[in-house]
Amino acid sequence: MTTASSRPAATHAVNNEKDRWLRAYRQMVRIRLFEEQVNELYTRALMPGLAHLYSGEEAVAVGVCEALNIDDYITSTHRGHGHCLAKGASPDRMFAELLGKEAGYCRGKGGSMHIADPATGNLGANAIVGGSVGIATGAAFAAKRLANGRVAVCFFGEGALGQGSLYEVMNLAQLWKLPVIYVCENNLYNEYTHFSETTAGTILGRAAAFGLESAVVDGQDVRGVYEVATRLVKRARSGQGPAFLQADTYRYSGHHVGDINREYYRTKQEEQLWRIERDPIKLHAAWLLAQGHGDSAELEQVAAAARTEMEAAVKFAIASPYPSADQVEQDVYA
Amino acid sequence: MTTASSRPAATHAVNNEKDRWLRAYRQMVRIRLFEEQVNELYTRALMPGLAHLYSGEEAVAVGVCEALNIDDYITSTHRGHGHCLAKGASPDRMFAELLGKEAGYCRGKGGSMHIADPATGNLGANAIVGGSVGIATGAAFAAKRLANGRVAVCFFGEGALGQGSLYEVMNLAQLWKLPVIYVCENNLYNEYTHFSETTAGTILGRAAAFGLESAVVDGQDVRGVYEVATRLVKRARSGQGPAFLQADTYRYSGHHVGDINREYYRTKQEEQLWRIERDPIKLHAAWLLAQGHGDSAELEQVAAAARTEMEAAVKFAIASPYPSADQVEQDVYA
Amino acid sequence: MPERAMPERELTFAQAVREALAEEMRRDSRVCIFGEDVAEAGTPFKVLSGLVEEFGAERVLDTPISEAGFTGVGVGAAMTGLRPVVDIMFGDFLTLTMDQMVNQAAKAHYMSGGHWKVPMVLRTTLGATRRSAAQHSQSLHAWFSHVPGLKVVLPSTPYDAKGLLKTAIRDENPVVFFEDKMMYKLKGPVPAEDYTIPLGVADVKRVGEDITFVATSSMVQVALGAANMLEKEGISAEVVDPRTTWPLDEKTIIESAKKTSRVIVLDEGYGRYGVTAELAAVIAEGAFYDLDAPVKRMGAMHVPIPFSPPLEDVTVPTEETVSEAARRLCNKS
Amino acid sequence: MPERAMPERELTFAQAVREALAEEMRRDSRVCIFGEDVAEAGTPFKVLSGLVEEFGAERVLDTPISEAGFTGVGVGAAMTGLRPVVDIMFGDFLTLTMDQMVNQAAKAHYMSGGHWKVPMVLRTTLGATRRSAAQHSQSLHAWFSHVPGLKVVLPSTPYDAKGLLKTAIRDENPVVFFEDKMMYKLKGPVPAEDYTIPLGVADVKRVGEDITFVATSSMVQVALGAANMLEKEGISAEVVDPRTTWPLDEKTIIESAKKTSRVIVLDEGYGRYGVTAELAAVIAEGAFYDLDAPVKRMGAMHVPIPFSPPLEDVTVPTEETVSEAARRLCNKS
Ligand SMILES: Cc1ncc(C[n+]2csc(CCOP(=O)(O)OP(=O)(O)O)c2C)c(N)n1
Ligand SMILES: Cc1ncc(C[n+]2csc(CCOP(=O)(O)OP(=O)(O)O)c2C)c(N)n1
Ligand SMILES: [Mg+2]
Ligand SMILES: [Mg+2]
Repeated sequence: MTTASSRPAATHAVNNEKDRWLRAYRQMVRIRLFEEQVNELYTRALMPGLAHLYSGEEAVAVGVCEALNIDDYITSTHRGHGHCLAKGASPDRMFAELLGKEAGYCRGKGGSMHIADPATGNLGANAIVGGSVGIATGAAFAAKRLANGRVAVCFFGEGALGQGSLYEVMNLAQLWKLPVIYVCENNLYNEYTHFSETTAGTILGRAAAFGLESAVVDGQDVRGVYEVATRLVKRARSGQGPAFLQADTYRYSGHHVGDINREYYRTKQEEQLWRIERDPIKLHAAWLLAQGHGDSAELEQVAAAARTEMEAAVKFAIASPYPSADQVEQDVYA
Repeated sequence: MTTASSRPAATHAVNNEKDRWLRAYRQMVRIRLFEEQVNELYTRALMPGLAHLYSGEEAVAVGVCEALNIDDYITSTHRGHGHCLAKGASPDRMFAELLGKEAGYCRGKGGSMHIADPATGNLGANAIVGGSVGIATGAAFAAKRLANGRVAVCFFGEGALGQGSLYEVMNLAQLWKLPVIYVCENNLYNEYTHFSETTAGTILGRAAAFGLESAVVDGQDVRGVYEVATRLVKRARSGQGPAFLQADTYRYSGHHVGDINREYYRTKQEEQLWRIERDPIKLHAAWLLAQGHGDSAELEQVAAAARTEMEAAVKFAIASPYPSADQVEQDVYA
Repeated sequence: MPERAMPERELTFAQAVREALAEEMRRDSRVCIFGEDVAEAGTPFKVLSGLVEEFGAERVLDTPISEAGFTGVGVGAAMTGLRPVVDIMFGDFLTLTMDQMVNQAAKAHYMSGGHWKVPMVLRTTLGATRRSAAQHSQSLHAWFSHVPGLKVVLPSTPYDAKGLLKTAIRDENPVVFFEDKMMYKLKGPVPAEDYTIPLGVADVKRVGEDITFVATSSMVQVALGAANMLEKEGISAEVVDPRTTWPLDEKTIIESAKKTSRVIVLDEGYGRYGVTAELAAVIAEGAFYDLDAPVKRMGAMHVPIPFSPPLEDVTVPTEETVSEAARRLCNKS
Repeated sequence: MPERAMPERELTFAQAVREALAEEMRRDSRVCIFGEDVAEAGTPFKVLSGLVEEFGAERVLDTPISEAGFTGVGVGAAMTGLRPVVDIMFGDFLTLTMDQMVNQAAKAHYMSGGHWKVPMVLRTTLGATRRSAAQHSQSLHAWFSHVPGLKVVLPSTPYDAKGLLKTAIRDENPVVFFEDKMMYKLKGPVPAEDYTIPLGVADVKRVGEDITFVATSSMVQVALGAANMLEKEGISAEVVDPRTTWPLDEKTIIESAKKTSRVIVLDEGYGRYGVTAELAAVIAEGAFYDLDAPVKRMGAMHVPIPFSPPLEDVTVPTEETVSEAARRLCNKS
């Protein structure tokens, strides 16, 4: 069900700059609109459990995944819808998964925090903070050993810097020169706590200590993210080893959809500032217009198409059946 | 049973430089002779199990512990006899523990890898590599909260740099400004593997990444170790936070007493080089003589006394009874 | 002040936990709390709301997301004069604390020949049916119950939660305290005055004659509901709550089994190599000559907990499945 | 070549393990090994000696002391085309791998709706009496047996070790493989030709009539020794070795219990909430109407393993204590 348009760019012929950056725009808009639907489903009590929205951080997933091939690997987090879409998953099967339906990517067994998709190299979202750092590193190990030219990208929030296993695998990756890129999405908060209260020293220093190539990038600038990611991916693919990318960004909504009253840990002003002045979609739109890569009508058209796509996908998911209860004991063992 | 002479210097009046450095000499010699007895006990099949000798590394434990008070805390490792003695434990009860006797520090329940002694602030040796990093940090947390002016020293081998929990607690210690000093004894080998094969990047970079004050010192130079340790301890005690000390050193013997054939992982030449040119006891003796802090006879006297002490301690241990079998179920719960 | 009859006070399970902590923190300045988002946020479950305001940021500390690290800090702090209460948000994250709890906390007293003590409490959660999927729904208390040196507490009511938590904090040993996430809003009577409940004493939550339910934590409420259903059908069920899996009050459990001759053991963890196995084995041995039928074990289905509601709902025993099993055991279905 | 009668070949347990690995590595280039000191050192137990020489440093890799990290690497590598055999030197260090094994390896297949597979083997050790004290003597296999998604193997002879390890490597699921450290030098017949042993099939190691010993790993040898002692006294003991705690061959175990009516279950892990609990519960249920006496459980004494020889020696069942328990159960003491 993966649509051609949803695949990462690198596997497609991108004829020119304009195409590339319009694609990036479309991908970011799709993620934003996907998340708006998720919030709607939650508010209307149509979605079981909770979800962690990626709105505000779109440029990170899109900038990185546009630098990847379809068969490159990613691992994702509890805040994983953006990575999943950016890597090429279909919103219909994603929504179906979020509603626990059989048509979902995990046949309803995974839900929002566990979407996985071999067809797009998605090794899975992970509800354990830092839980996938070993998996991504292992995928890079396999890629190197099998010499299949793939790279692995490990997405995680800055909260995962608290998990010691990250340092264990960065050490290994550097010793073994594995093609893995650790992408730290620094959205300033670990749940309800500002990262400065949980993070001593510096973020890049954590990677440098293990000898990893490292870089920091404005995570609201999709072109900037793409550029650095492309360099690090190329480097990894050519056998020069792992890298660490810090992308500074912000989540617009609560930690999860139910986190409504946030004033005790961050101000409305701060939120407004990011939404108004640092929105990755607005910033990119302005650039596209300034470059003459499209006009307002064209961009509105992209958004309209994405809206239609997401509405149809939600409809599909709602109409889909639940798995039958006897499926509960399937897939425990392969 | 702790003898006055075995206590760390800082709790004693050390009248002058000469006293201080003669004490340091004596402590190193005591450790060396203790370990020789251990090897002997093993060879004569009098000791159950194995032991990891500290010979060659004496200047680290002594240099650091001489900078501590008797009620400061230490945590130690599988290679822990040196730390234990340097912090003030009595050899008789240590040997008794190594032989599994009731008079041992742990009533025979711990053995070589678990000697602990509240009277000298020894929170325990630990057979899990990196297993005590949390404990030392917790002791520093308690010291800060109780404002009792104590500091905690966490000894570990460079192999423990592989354990992620070290980075977790260094982060915490720096955030909370805890009086803890992480002492990394870099003796070049993790068991049978050279540390360069297991350690990417740099050692000090690992501490700097978390904002810790850090320093490297020649671990064969007891005065150098003492000097830096004194500075870091003072800093920690006055509330300026944690520190990391890398001490470069070497273990003369095998990883454990049974590791006899070592050529496949290190050369005899390398061993000889350290033993002959870099021996901490010889180096310090030469300095003492050069400074006129004693003559050969005095130093030989120190060694003779230590030898007598160790022989008596071994005798004590051998003559001591085993715990009775009914003690096996005691001390599971307090 | 003149005495007067007070209406029985009701608290939720979460309030009972909070009150226990607040009272112990007032009583003993060595008690402190740390974990992720425990301070201003009061945990995602809001169980600790208000504590940082009363006791300050020196005694209620937010940590980085470093379960292994701060659990280890708890062990060391407990050895050196504090009485830390370490908060592990979801019981699923206990996986990260196993070395500190099992190789350090549980063994320090014994390995040191009784010289060091580790008076710490590890508070965490268990339970499924919250639509949280496989990594946020586990009940892993069997692992800790397996380890000498640890005590394991599983309260099933607000009253028990408060009394047992206070005892756990005062205990000289490492205690792992499991709270069912789904029970936080459950209300029940909790007296205002100070009380504690000893560890290792089971509570007969309901007296009955025909069948015994030995149930823990969340399953106690399910057992009580099933007992009510069965009552109407003329089956009288006794509900025994061990309250702690270690120490385990074998005597009370076995006595009830001997009395009724039929037993169902209920625990929300996986049965296999889990709590129901131990309880069933203890009963099968202790009441060997009195049982009319094999002990029936009911626990989480042996699958990772699925997200999808119709799947998740069948993984955990319910009043219906329990009463049906009871009917069958009593030959009444 | 003409056929001729070959003398039965004997290997030690360690050699059998090594041969299984070498054969599978020759057969399948995806198989690789990593862990601490597995290459030139061939592990501290020398079990892997020679493998790096044959297969090279790309397939036999020394790691840093990072059990959590490299176990996670194993999970990811298994998902993406390799068949890693991860080496955890002492079973006590499994504490550090729990998150990767339980929250990741065990669940990836299910959580992904069957899309990803994790064909990895975690090899490790168990067993006490080596004078290694509390942090190097544990037998923690009950924890993994409790977790759906994992398989758990406990070979008790060189023959079983080789056949089961080959099967484990070919299995599409994460398998935890426990080797008793004290058994590495045990010799036994191992045919030279390729063979595998299915997981989930118990082996009757000795046929008997009066009593059944259900024993795992190290305890199989103890049970066999006890059976020999009892033989002379006219008590005929059957020894059943489940070989895998999950999947578990309940049928063979229950049949033997029904036949002899008396059972002792033996496992070197702690009994409480452990393997003997599950086995006892399964037998008590399955052979309920045939048992003449309660199932007797024997395992490690519920204490951290002490260092001192006279203390350590009483923590583990021996031929003497087992045969004495059997006599009592058969009313012959
Ligand atoms: C090991 C573990 N500890 C705690 C949690 C609970 N938790 C879920 S998300 C989260 C915060 C994560 O922050 P960050 O990594 O910055 O990601 P973000 O939510 O900001 O994207 C926490 C503590 C968890 N899921 N896993
Ligand atoms: C968690 C853990 N993994 C592995 C081991 C086995 N082991 C014991 S000592 C050792 C090497 C330690 O090297 P290092 O930390 O440098 O200390 P050294 O022996 O050199 O003093 C290893 C791997 C262990 N005890 N604990
Ligand atoms: Mg964040
Ligand atoms: Mg070393």
